[in-house]
Amino acid sequence: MMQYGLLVMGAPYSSPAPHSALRFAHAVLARGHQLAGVFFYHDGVHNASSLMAPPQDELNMHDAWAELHQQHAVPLDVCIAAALRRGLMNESEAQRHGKQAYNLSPPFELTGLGQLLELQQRADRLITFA
Amino acid sequence: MMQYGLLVMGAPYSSPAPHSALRFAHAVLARGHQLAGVFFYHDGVHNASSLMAPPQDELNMHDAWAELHQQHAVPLDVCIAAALRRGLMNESEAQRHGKQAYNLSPPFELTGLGQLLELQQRADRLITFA
Amino acid sequence: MATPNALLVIIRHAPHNSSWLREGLDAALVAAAFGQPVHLLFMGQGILALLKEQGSGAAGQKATLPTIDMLEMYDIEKLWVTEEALKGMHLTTDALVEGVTLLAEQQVPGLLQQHSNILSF
Amino acid sequence: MATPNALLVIIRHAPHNSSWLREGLDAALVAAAFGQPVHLLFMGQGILALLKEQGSGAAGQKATLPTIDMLEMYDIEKLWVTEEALKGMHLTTDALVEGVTLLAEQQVPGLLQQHSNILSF
Amino acid sequence: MILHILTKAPDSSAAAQMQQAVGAQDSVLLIEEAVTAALAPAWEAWEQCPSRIFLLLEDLKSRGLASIAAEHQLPTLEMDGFVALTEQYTKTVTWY
Amino acid sequence: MILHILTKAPDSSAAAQMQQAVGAQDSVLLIEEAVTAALAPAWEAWEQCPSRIFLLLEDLKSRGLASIAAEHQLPTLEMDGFVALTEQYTKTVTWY
Repeated sequence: MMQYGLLVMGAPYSSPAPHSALRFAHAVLARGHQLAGVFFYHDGVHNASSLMAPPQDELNMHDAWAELHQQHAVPLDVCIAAALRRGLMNESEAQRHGKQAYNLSPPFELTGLGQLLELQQRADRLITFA
Repeated sequence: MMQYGLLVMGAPYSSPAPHSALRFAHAVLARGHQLAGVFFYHDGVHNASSLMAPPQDELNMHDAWAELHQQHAVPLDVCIAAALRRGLMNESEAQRHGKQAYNLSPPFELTGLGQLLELQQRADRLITFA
Repeated sequence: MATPNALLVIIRHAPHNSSWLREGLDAALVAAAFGQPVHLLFMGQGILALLKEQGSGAAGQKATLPTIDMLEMYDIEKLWVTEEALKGMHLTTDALVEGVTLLAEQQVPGLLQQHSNILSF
Repeated sequence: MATPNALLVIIRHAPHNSSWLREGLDAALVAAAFGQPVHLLFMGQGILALLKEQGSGAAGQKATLPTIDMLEMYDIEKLWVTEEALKGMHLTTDALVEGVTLLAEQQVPGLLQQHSNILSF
Repeated sequence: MILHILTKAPDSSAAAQMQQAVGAQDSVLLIEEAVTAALAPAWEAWEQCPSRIFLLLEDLKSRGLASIAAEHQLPTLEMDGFVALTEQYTKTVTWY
Repeated sequence: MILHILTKAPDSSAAAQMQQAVGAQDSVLLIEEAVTAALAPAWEAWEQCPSRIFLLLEDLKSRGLASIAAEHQLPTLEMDGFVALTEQYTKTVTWY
């Protein structure tokens, strides 16, 4: 049994990386490993958007990640600097920036890049999807 | 004097296309032409996000487009299908999808792809930035 | 071959890698629905959109083949591919959907000239 | 050259085209700030990040040169570029910022082996 | 020993950079757009890393390339095999 | 007559596709990443379209390539010249 960390740097619907990462995540768990965390960076932060509304016959990637968290308690960390630039913020960041709305909420958590490096240190394997 | 239309298909901070398009738009106006409209498609829909919060020493692309609209009444049309997939919606779409928040508001307008083809027909020039 | 108001949509991206292909085909379908004559030119990886054996993606990614099949219903009858590109991919028309028209690479500039509107995806 | 816990950050994207370069350098700086030994390998278009004449973008795009200059302050002293890549771009080290170390292309696999952690941007 | 994961086509700059970085003991996994390498028998990497290049089967299937890969007897893996491969290699580098 | 706008590097598939599509009367404008063509004197397009390839000066400057372009006497345009070029060509195609 090993600890895996995933780094996701592509946006859903624009890159196949989130799809690959999600399928990989389920295969990791199916082989009896643990998922120490998923870190969303670069355009990968868009995976965390609670406002995405794809057509009903397409996978809602936000919901698919949230389900992974619910079933396996996998931390879903989003780089705060990459997120704010791209229009992703949680309630407290919205207040800080004087915005009326927010589009990121638990189980996704805004965090610093240090969390990625910590994940790389802690996990036996870090796999990048980009 | 000619009518120009712009098609923008890159996201700010991930692609240089919006920067090029904005500079081109100002140069078009400076040469005495008219801007019949800007159409945001593919990842270009992220230009319309009212929640983007880049560092203070970087250009806020949403605000830069809004300013272009204020000063020159340039229509800013966003493809609704491309936007909804990517987590961009206005107040009425938020209601329709049962979401608590929205991140797209005037001067950006959600519209169909027909608007792009209409712009291409109406304008003397359609320039793509992607 | 030349039609005054015709739109040429250039498809350069493969299925499943991004939404470029889907969004390019959508633009073609909407133009055709508006009654504009629409032709498609497939270049590079875009040719993969025409492979008849393609399926849907593993995790809820929609297949594009049904959209390709819809083109004919919308009277989009010209699907151009260059012989050289096909050869470069070691493919023959047998591997592709019905209705693809081959042209020589040197005819591509002329094809672009003949369309008054072009969109590239 | 080998350090047990060292991080190699591979930079493959040029300034101003995307945030890949900026976000890659940020990762390097944060790792260094956490006390991890960090080395950088510049490949392909990433080499353009080292051009000393680069400026800021025209419309409020931030320059990356100040970030490159910060690397030394964070004790990121190894900035590797292959001789072959530089030659392929018809550039010499005169065009680059100070402190770049050249290596032969055939040494690249060994460089990757020597680092226990790798991130590629 | 490193597992290199390529996600872009064999004629991309990502592929060229990966080819520079692959060591004698390393393996290569082709996923996403990279599985179009099945259409490129002349790709130098086939020579460079004989018998150590794998293709992700589900990405071949979704692109309609599975039978071409089978014809060329290219080694394919399911997602489970992808995980198994990462178990064997302590480091992976993704080229995109 | 078409103005081709290239935004990607000369070794990209976008550039290769553009080279197929450029007609004898067409012109080419290099913007964004495409201005790195200043570092590629062997690029076939220089032969293919002599005297009809322009580079956007502000993109050269921001990338530190303006003096190299000047050395090679490559024709550059300001953003205003870019607009002027689009005035002359009824159609533009962007390759990205």
